[in-house]
Parts: sequence; C-alpha cells; structure tokens
Amino acid sequence: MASLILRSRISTSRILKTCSANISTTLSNFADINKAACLKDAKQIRKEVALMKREDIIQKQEHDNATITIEKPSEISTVSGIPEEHIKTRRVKIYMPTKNAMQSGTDNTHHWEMEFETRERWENPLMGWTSSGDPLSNMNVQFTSKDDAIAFCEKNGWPWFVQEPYKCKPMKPKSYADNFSWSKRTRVSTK
Amino acid sequence: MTNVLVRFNHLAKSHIGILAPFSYFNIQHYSTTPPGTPPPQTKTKFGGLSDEDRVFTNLYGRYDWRLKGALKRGDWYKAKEIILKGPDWIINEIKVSGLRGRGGAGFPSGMKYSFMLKPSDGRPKYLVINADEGEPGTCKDREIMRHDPHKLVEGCLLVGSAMGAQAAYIYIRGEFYNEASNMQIAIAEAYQAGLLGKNACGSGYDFDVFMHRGAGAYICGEETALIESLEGKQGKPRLKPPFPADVGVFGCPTTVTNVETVAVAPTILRRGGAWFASFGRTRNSGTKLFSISGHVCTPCTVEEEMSIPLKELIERHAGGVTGGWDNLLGVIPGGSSTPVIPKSVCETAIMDFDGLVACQTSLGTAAVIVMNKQTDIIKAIARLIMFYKHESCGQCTPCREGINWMNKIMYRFVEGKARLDEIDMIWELSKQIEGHTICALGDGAAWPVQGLIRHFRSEIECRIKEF
Amino acid sequence: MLRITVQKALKGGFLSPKHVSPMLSKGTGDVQKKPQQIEVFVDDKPVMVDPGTTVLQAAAMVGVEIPRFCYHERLAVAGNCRMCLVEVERSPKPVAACAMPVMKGWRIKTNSEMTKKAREGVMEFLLVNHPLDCPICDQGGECDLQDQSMAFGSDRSRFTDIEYSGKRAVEDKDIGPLIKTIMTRCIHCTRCIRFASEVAGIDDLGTTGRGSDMQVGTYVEKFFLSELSGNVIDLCPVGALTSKPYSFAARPWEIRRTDSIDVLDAIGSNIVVCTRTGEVLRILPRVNELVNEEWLSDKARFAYDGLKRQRLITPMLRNGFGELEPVDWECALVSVGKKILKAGKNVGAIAGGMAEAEALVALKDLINKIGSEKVCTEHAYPTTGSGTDIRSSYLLNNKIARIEEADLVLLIGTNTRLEAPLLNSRIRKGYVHNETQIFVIGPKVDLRYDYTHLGTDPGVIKDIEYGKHQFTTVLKRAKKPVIIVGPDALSRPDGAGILLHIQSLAKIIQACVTEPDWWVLNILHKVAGQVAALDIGYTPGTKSIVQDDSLKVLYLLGADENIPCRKDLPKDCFVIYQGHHGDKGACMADAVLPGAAYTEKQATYVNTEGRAQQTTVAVTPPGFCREDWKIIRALSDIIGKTLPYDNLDQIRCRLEEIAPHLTRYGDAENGNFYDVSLDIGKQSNVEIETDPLCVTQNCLEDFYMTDVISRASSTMAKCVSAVRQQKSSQY
Amino acid sequence: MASRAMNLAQRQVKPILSLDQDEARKRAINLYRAWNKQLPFIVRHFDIPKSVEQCRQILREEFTKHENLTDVRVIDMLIIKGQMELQESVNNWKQKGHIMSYFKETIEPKPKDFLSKFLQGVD
Repeated sequence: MASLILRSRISTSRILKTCSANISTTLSNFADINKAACLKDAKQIRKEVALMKREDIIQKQEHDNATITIEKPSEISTVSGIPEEHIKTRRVKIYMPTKNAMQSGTDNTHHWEMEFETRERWENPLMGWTSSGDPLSNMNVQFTSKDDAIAFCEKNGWPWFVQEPYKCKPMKPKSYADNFSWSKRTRVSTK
Repeated sequence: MTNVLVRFNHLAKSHIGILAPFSYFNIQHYSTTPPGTPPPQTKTKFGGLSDEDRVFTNLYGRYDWRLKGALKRGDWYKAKEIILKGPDWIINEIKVSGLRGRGGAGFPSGMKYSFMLKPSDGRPKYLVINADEGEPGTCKDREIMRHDPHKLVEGCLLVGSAMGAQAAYIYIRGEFYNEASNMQIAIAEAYQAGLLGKNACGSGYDFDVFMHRGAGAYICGEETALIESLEGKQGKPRLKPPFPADVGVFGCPTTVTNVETVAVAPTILRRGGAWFASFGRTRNSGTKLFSISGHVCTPCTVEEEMSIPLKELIERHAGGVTGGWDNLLGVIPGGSSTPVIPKSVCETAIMDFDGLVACQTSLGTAAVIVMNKQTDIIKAIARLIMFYKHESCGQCTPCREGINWMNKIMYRFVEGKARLDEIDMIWELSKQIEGHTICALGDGAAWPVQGLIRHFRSEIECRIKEF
Repeated sequence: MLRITVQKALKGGFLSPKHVSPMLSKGTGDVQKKPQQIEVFVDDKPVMVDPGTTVLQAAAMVGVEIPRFCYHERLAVAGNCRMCLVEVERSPKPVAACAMPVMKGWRIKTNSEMTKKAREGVMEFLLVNHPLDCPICDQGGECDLQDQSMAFGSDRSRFTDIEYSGKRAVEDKDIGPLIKTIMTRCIHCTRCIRFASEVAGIDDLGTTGRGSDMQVGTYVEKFFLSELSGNVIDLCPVGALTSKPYSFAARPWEIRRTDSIDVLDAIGSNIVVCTRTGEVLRILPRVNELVNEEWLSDKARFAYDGLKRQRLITPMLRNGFGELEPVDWECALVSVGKKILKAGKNVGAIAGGMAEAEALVALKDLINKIGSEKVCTEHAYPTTGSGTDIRSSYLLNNKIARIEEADLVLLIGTNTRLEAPLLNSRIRKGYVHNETQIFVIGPKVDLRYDYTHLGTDPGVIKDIEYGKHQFTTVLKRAKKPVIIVGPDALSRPDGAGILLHIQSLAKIIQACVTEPDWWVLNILHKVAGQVAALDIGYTPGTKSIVQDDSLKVLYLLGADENIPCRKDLPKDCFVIYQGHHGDKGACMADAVLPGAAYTEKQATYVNTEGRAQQTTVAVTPPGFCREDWKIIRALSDIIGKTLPYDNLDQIRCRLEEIAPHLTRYGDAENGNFYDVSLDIGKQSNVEIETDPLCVTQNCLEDFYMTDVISRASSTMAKCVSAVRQQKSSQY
Repeated sequence: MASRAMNLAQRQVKPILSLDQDEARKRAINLYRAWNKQLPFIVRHFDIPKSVEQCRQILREEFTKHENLTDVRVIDMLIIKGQMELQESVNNWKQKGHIMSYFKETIEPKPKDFLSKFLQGVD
C-alpha cells in the first residue's frame, strides 16, 4: 500500500528530482594530470531513475514534459489549508497604499495591496502586545497590478472589493513670481 | 549692505580662468563696435584725478549742499534738455561711458537700464535707489547724500526718465539720520523748484521721488530684500528669477541701483560718456569714490580715477599705512565681504574690477580696509563673520546655519582652540555655503574666510599649535 | 540681476530679455492661448513641459522625486530650504528646483556630483542645530528629515562644535490644545506659516528674529486657532509641530492604517484611521483631489477621542425605577419586538445625521414592512414642492472640486467655514488663485476672506431674482457663478419658499452660463447622512412625528439633535434609541440598542455633492455593540418580518436596487431634472418671510462640538475653552 | 481587466501528477481504495472508539466533499495530501488525537442563521 503511494510520488514529484546523489568518479590513475584536470564531472544520475527500465524512463520523460490545459482560473481554496470560515466570511480590500500625510515622499505607494477586514484585536494583559484571533490579520500581499491582486483573491476564494485610487489632477505650473504679483491675491503677506 | 554682496559668484569659483573669455570678448567687441561701446582707452597710467574732473565737488561738505549751492556747482543744468533727448540717447550715453554698478557687483549700468525698456504691460515701472550702505568699511554713499544730495535727486530724475519709471524710491539706511534729513530737504527743494513732480523740470515728464528709511538691517541692502522691505515685509531676499526688472517692487518692473551709480549719471550725461570713459582701464572706466579706513594715517573718502594702483591710493590720499608701507599686513580692498589680500599682493594690486579679480578678490564698493602688522588678522576676520552671522536673515538654510557655525569655529581659531583639520573643514563649509544660498550674503560671509585661509593659513596653524 | 557676471550677461545666455519675457507674460496673466510646450531633459530623459513649469515639477513628470523640505504642492513656493538644489548643465552653481522655471533645452542633473554635494551640505547644515531627540520625537519614523538625512546626508558627523558649545535651543510656544510645539526641532521651512496665511487665511504665524535667532511662532503670545489648524502637523516635515492629543501615543510602524471616510460633516473627507489594539489613536487625511485635497478639518481629525467616551456598549431597557438597565441582546430585542408588534402601524422612525445608507435602508424597509411610512431624518429640508424627489434640488451639484474654479460665489444663509471647512477652503482657494468674487446673503460671519455682504434679509433673493437688485447684473455677467445655499436657510419654516426662489434665480443665471457642465445651484448639508437618507426616501424633518398623536413606538437611529422631547410625544410612546453615544436620544429612550460608530463599520455615506463613499472597519465595536443594519435585521427576525438580506453584499444589492449610485463608490452622480424640479416647486406657494437669515454656527466656538462624537470628545472641549480664553486675551 | 482575466483563463501549465481528468480520477480511486483497505488496521492500531463502518462513513464524506472539483491540479494536490495523511497514519506518525479529529466531536458548531450569529456576536 505504502509502496504504491511512494511509487506515484517518486515517479512525479518534482521535489524529489532535486535531491540527487552526486556519483563521483575517482581520478587516481591518470598519468597526465593536465588531461585529468580537463575532464568534466560525470553526468549526475538521479537516484529515482537509477533502477528504472529504459521504457519507463521514456514514459516518465514524456509525462514530465507534458502540459495540460487549464480552462478556468484555478481555485486553490480547497488545498490551501485555510479554514473554510476564513475563506467564506472574509472580505478582502484591494487598494493602493495611500501616501502618508505626514511625509512628502511617495515611495511604497505605487503598488497594490490586499488586506482583510479588521477583526477584533485586544491588548494582551501579559506584555501589552496586541493579540488577535484572526490568523489573516497580518497578511499583506503586494502586487504590481490590480488584476494580479484580483486573480490572487479569486484563486483563494476570498470575496474582494477594490478601492480605486483617486485620479491625479493635471499639474499646474507653479510660479514663484506669484508671491510678488502686483495684482493677484497670491501675494505673500507674512513670512 | 549695498550690492557689494551681489557680486560675481562665478568669478570666485574660478578666478583666473574667467579672465580668458573676458579678454576674448573684449576683442570681439571692438572688431564689431556696436553702438554704445566706450571708446578705446589709450592711457597706461592711472590715478591723480584732477579737480576739474571730479564729479562730486562737494564731497567734504565745504560748500552749500542745498539747491542754491548745487545749482552753483552745475547740478540741474540743462536737465530738461537731457530728458528731452530721450531714453535711447541717455542709455546709449551711459553705455558709452562704460559705467559699471558702484554697489559692488559691477554690472554695466547702461545694459541694466536697457532691460527696463521693454514695452509696458500696464504696470508702472520704478527706480529704486539702494542707499542702504551698511557694508563695514564703506562710507561713500552717505557722503554723497549728506553733502551733494541734489546729485542723487537729479540722477533719479534722469535715470528714471531714461527707463520710463514713474517714481524713484530712495531706500536709505535707518542709521543715516543726517543723510536722510538732508535728502528729504533736497527732495523737497526740488519739488518746490518744479524740478520734480508733475512736469518735472518743465520737460512734460511726471516723476516722483520718495524716500524710505530702513530699520537697520544689513540684508536690506540686497536688492530683493530691499524690495521686500520697501513693500513693508521682512527684509528677506527673493529668489531670482523673477528678476526685479520683471517683478520688482509692488510686483512691477524695477531697477535697483546704487546711490553713486545714479549720482554720477547727470555729470556723465552733461559731459558725455566718452569723457567718463577716458578714466580707468577699458571696461573699468570712470571715477570712483574710494573709502580708505583702518591703519592709515588719514582715513578718508576720496574720488579717484579707476585703475589707480592700491599702493598709490593709500600713500597719496590716506597718508600711508600706519608705521610705514613695510608695516602693512594685508588689505581688504572692497568692503568686508571681499577676501583679504596680503602685502605681497597689495604691492601690485590695481584698484578696478578686473585688477582685483586677478588678485582673487574684488573691488566691491572700493572700501579699502588697511590692516598693519599690529592687527590680529584672525580676530579681524572672525569679527567680520560675527557681523554676517548677526546680519543673516535666517531665511535659507546654508546661510542661517552655516555662518553661525563658521562663526563658532572662527572664534575658536582666534584662541587656537581647534584641531588643524578644522581649517580644511571650515574651508569646505565656506564652499558649502557659497553659491547655495538665495542671496549673496552667504557668499560674502564665505569669502573673507576663504581669503584668510588662502593667505594666512600658517597664522592659524601657529595659533592652534601654540594653544 | 547683478548676480550675473558680466561675461554671462554679455553672452546673453542667462539674462537676455528673451529669458525674462515668459515670466513677464505670466505675471500679467495674458496667456490665453495654449503656450507651446518646451523640451527639457531630466537625467537625460526628455520631457515636454508647459513653459513656466519648475524644474522640480518637470522632474516629477519623469518620476524623479527631488528632495525638499519647504516646497509643498499646495502651498506657495518659498525656496528657502535649499534641499532641492540640482545641477543644471552649464550653470556654474546649482539652482533651487522648486522655484526655477525650466528653459528650453535645459539638461537637469538630479544625481550628479554637484547635486549630491549640495544636498549633503544643506543636510549637514540642517542637522547642525537639530536636536538628536529622534528617540523621543513623535515624528520619528515618519519624518522627512530622518528619511532624507538617510538618503542624502553624509554618513558621518563633523560637528566638532558640540564639544565646545551646544546646539540652538528655542523656547516652545503654546499655540493651543491641538498642536504641540517643540520649536528646537524647527528647520524653518515656513510651511506652517504659508499654510496659515494661504489656506487657513489666518496670518497669525510668522517668523521673528533673524539669522540663527530666527523663530517660527505667533508674533505675540496667542493660540493658533483655526478650523484647519491640525494640518500644520502633517505639513511640518520634522517634529516641531506634532499632535498634542497623540503625543507619545504610538510609533508609526506599530499602528495600522485603515482608509475610511469622515462623517462629522457632509463633505465626506477621506481619512486614514490609525489604530493600535482596539483603539483609534489618530486620524490623518487621505489625499483625494475631488473632495478634501489633503486637508482635514480639526473636528474630523481630533474628535476621535469622543469614540471612547460616553459609549453605549450594551443593550439597555428602562426598568420600573425609570433607570436604564443593561440587558443582553436577546432580552432587549424581544422586548423591543413586543412593543413594535403591539404598536401595529403606529411606529415612527427618526434617523440621525450620522446614520449610514445600509442602516437607513434597513430601517426604512422594516418600518415599511410594519406598515408605517413615518421614516424621517432629524434635519429638516423643504418637502413641499420639488423638495426631495429630485436629486438636483438637494445636492451640491457643481461638485466640491469645481467650486474653486468659480469666478463668483454667492453664499446664502450659510457659514461655510464652520459647516464645511473644506468647502470653505476651496472657496478661499478660488479667492486667492482665481480672483473669485464672493457675496453673502445671511449673517455676517468671519469666513477668512473678503466678501460683499448683501444683507441678512431673505427677501434680497427675490429682489435679485426679479432683477431689482444691482447684484443681478453682476451675477449674470459672471462666467462661472455658483450659489451655495446653507442648511440653516432651508430648514426654516419658509425654507420651501427660499428654495423655490433660489431655484428660479439659479435657472435665470444658469441660462447665462456657457460653461458646459456647470451648475449654479448648490445645496450644502451639515450632516453626513442627510443625502443618503433623502436618496433612500426619508422625509426630512420630524414634523410628521411630532404631529402624530397615535404614535406608539418611536425608533431613533442615532438621532440626538433635533428630536421631539418627551412631552411632545404621546404618553405611552415607547422610544427606542439605537446609536453609539449616550446623548440626548439615549437619555429619553426606553430601550437602547448599542450601534457602531463610523470607525467600526463598513458603511456607505453620501456626501453633500452626492458622492458615495464607504468607511471601513478600523476597530471592532466595543462591548456588545453591533453594526447598525444588523441590529435592525435581527429585530426584523424577532418580530417575524425578516428582511431579505443577511450580509453586507446582500444589503448593498438592496441599496443598488433603490438607488444605483449608492454603491458606485468614489463617484458622484450628476443631478438632473433641474427644470422639472423648478416646475414642481412652483406648485407650492410658500412665501418668504422677513426674518433675517441666521446660522447655528456663528463663531469658531460653535464649530467644535456639533454631534455626539465631538460632544463626547475632551479634545474638542479643550478647543472650545481655548477659543474662549483667546477671546478674553488682549491679542 | 476582463480581457486580462480571459487570457488567464485558458493556459498551458505543467501538471502536478495527472495529465487529464481520467488519470486524476484513477488516482483518487486508488487513494480511496488504499485508505479503505487500511481503515481496519487504523482502527485497531490507534484503538479508537469507532467502528470501521463509522470510519468508512467519514472517509466517504471526506472524499465526497470535493466531488465537484474539476481542476486536475487541485485534485492532484488533494491526492498528494491524502497520500501524506495516509502515510502518516500507516507509519504511526499520527497520534490518536489526529485520527479522532476527523470526527470533529470536540468542535462546537458555529451558528449558521443570521439571528443566532447576531446574538452570539460572530460574523
């Protein structure tokens, strides 16, 4: 039974592909050391194919190289391990982080982020740190575009809504001379 | 501070290199000779201005300074005819005279006035006279205003008419009480005599002159700070652009110009630009008021020909250095903001714009401060920096913070309570201030320090080692 | 001018008349035709800009952010911090990018050696006298000076003078209960001064002294009192001006930011609610050009401490002794349900100013299901005539952002400065930058800009309408006129008449307007919930409730302001109060159902221009508080008239059914049927009375405490006492 | 956005295990069989207070919970997870409590209808 499972894993699991034994060859009897130095390492033989028959290997290769067509965007909520209550009852807000009003820089505001709705948080009486019963409260994923964020939420089965950023107004040239204009109210009064 | 500060920032950057294009330009200038070019200078020796060539004939107040006396000395003579010759003629004559701003920066006055000749857009134009002479060492404008105020009043009218100005504002330093009262009387006299006001001098031109007393801030001698102050705001310089010729006082086109520049204008117009250009070297033409102070036998303000050698100036008019020429330590040749030059340089220095630039200093307001060997040069410069620290308006960062810092270091240098590497540091600091500020006060504070380190570094090092 | 060398000037490169002329034409404002764009290069990237664009703006267009302290997009250029110095090719010294207009073909180098050196130098100078108290500074972590010294400053200090003499120390100023000043930290960027004089219109701030003794402060000892004063905290690039209520409360990296909407006035300012654990620590503005730009009124910013006081946290029922007694939800709902069932159709409801669209629709559905039509809002609005059937007759039709474009503003019966500070700042913006003329009919209040007062008599409106007033021609001549009518003018008994006359006046003026999509008639509301309530179909005003003698149950949904008092109601009337604060409504109630405040629910609000926006949950409701629509939904279950929505999406579907624009968040639907509304209006014949127009909020004192949250806020109470103190001071 | 989603919809991907629905189905059935065979041993081995029948019931529930899945890769992932669980059971890496948690006896059911959710204060 167990072997059946292992078989199927061995034949395909990509994780295992990377764990391969390095079969070393010794260089004891080479007279010409230069020649020896030029030799390449022998090709590595992977453990899981070492005992396979030739036709098995071909079949496996075919299998490995094959692709399948996905019709719909995949829905991974069933395999993500997130409890169902944290999929169905959550709402994700997709937004662009807003500029901090306290600062003039705009770094870290040019991407999209997702955030779950706030659940209760309380102060932990032991240390005064913040506690929460919400496993997703700290999940902040950044995306380059809104579509990516939406696709990600769709994939995970979270209901989402997008908070659109405001549209920039066209820039008006600013003029220092306005401060001293003779007829306008832009004249600076105090300093 | 008069415009001494608003001086060639760029020149200080690469003093020598700038000379080459200068002379190159010179040649080009002559080959084409556009209108308004001063005639070529043929003299090779300068100095020893004769009495009949003096512009300011009552510099020492020996005669009557009021209208009657002024008329006797030839002021207001044919003012109407000059006005009627028109702006183009006046400006061309000023151009021919080769007159350069006497406030420090030495910008060609004719060209400056011609910026005002743009077609009007409905805004009035103003002439503002910078009489806020606050630069330590400089005392030329006050002599004019006290003893020859009508020269200035007439100059206002003529120059003002040339640029189509509606009025002239004389912004006079608050501490100049007598000067201000004499000026005010002179203006009143001119009004009463019909020389100013509606139909000034009968020329059909309306022109007003107002006087405005400052409140004692050196920075208000900077042209844009002066404009701000005139508008009733804190005297804090504006950025340029906009230049005053575009947006100046009350938001209108304005020319800010020094008292001496304007006061010589009537004489130039009467005697002709070529006459004025016959003094001094090419591009440094004219006569100039030199204020000589410090360790000389007879400190004085004297009108002399441009390009007079520094040594001759001191020996002839100021009675020589106290303790003899060999007792000379150094000279600040153009008011407190110009770098000091040591005796070796003083020997050959020529008192004009180009001559002093060649010595890595500048003519400034031609206020020669002579220091003999009894001077503590570090303390002297430190005192100057303290002045600038006190007079910094505090608007922009490098000047506000930098000069204060330099001041602290300089006073430690006086005692020698510093490390040797701080000499390089203060040099760098002065470079960090220079050219990074809104106005030239920062530069003016940086240059004395640079001059000190350039020529008297060993002095500082000695002091530090002794400490 | 003299700054230029002779050589330079002769070459004509820098200072030829050509150079000066574009500036000149700007100054006189005769740039009617679209000027030709010019090409400049920022770090070798070409960019086409309008003439007059500054170097800093040109750089921003290609995404290069030049460091700055004094420059602020919404304030005048000062050019004094020198942080924005950049090299321009062939210029011997760096230029201040914030003030220097670009010239054709300039090559700007924002990352060259000279630029870096200049920045480093300026940074060093700024830090020379800046205290090293970042660890105890409230700005720490969101400080421009910190960030920029990391990015552009030197990596080591050579400030040897610290061993000989200290840094500058400046006395702190007391400028009121909102702003804490630590003036030693000031870097003299003058942003606060410019904000005060340009945006707030108060010239109280300024500099005194010069050089290193220069100080920013009020010239005389005085509070900086303005309805927008809190914004200087945001503007201050260092920790010199920080929030007093927030001082030493938290670090920016330990707080959570939740984007939300302010509901303390009808503007619907966009805000960021900063929370830690279950507590709102501060509220910051969020940039939205269409609504609040990046400002926030003091009430919106500082009233948050009211969210923690006077809260109703558990359901309560009045017991035999006449005291409210805490009970559990089931008990409360069942006894309330019983009363409602017993009352039959004799149920009425009053919705308060902060009720959100979800709760409003749920309550209306419930009351209608019971068989009653008595759902009204506490703030009156003319109902006769066109009244509230047509949206354009109760909206700020021209939109907040476009008010600043107006060349003529007529304010009728309103004190915009206190009723909608951010609308007032727009008008002031127009006044400053657009030469807007402002006229006022109504009380002479201090609006922080000059206006022409046309009288307090509402009859003036009629005179203008009939062309009897000389102002009519002025109004007709205006290219972009707006009429803004305040809520207090329309809640008068003769409000319908006033509205009618204003509408017909607006129609006359509208006919003269050529600007497309420009609406003359604009109604301003005071409270955040009013527009949504009118959209959903609430009757404005409580008249129908007061007049009803058979009323058995009165349901107050957060209504505390203009509610009938107990003696106006029938003796046996059972009053239910649902809301979040124990105020007037809860006091008179027989049953109290604790609801959630605006920071605790995801809710829809429609601002005075008809823009639907939603708040989001920043903290969870305290105690047994529940979201308002859920309480109503649960109650409907108890009385057996279950409402057909179980979650937020479903109730929003219901909202969409009623009025689709309610769920189009961020958009403001245009009003329509202007003429129809006028025609319907003409059917009524309410005459304007001669009582002078008046407003409820006259001076700054009246601004701070206007609703349950701000009345519970001790910060707001401190503001009121500060204003009183200021009044008695000699300055 | 919509067009982008369309593009995303149909695409070529690498399979996890199965190349098509049939293969996935076979694997699922294999897994089911393997579990089914193993159940009596598990009951005995872990000494759980449940009959084999009850366990089969639970096993059936666990599989039918996902009967509507069509995405081959998701099925494959679930199969892998199922295999892991089985392996953990067989090799005694699991303990009794882990097995018993399939029966969800200690989990309090959450309220489902609106009113009881409201009264309990759960979202």
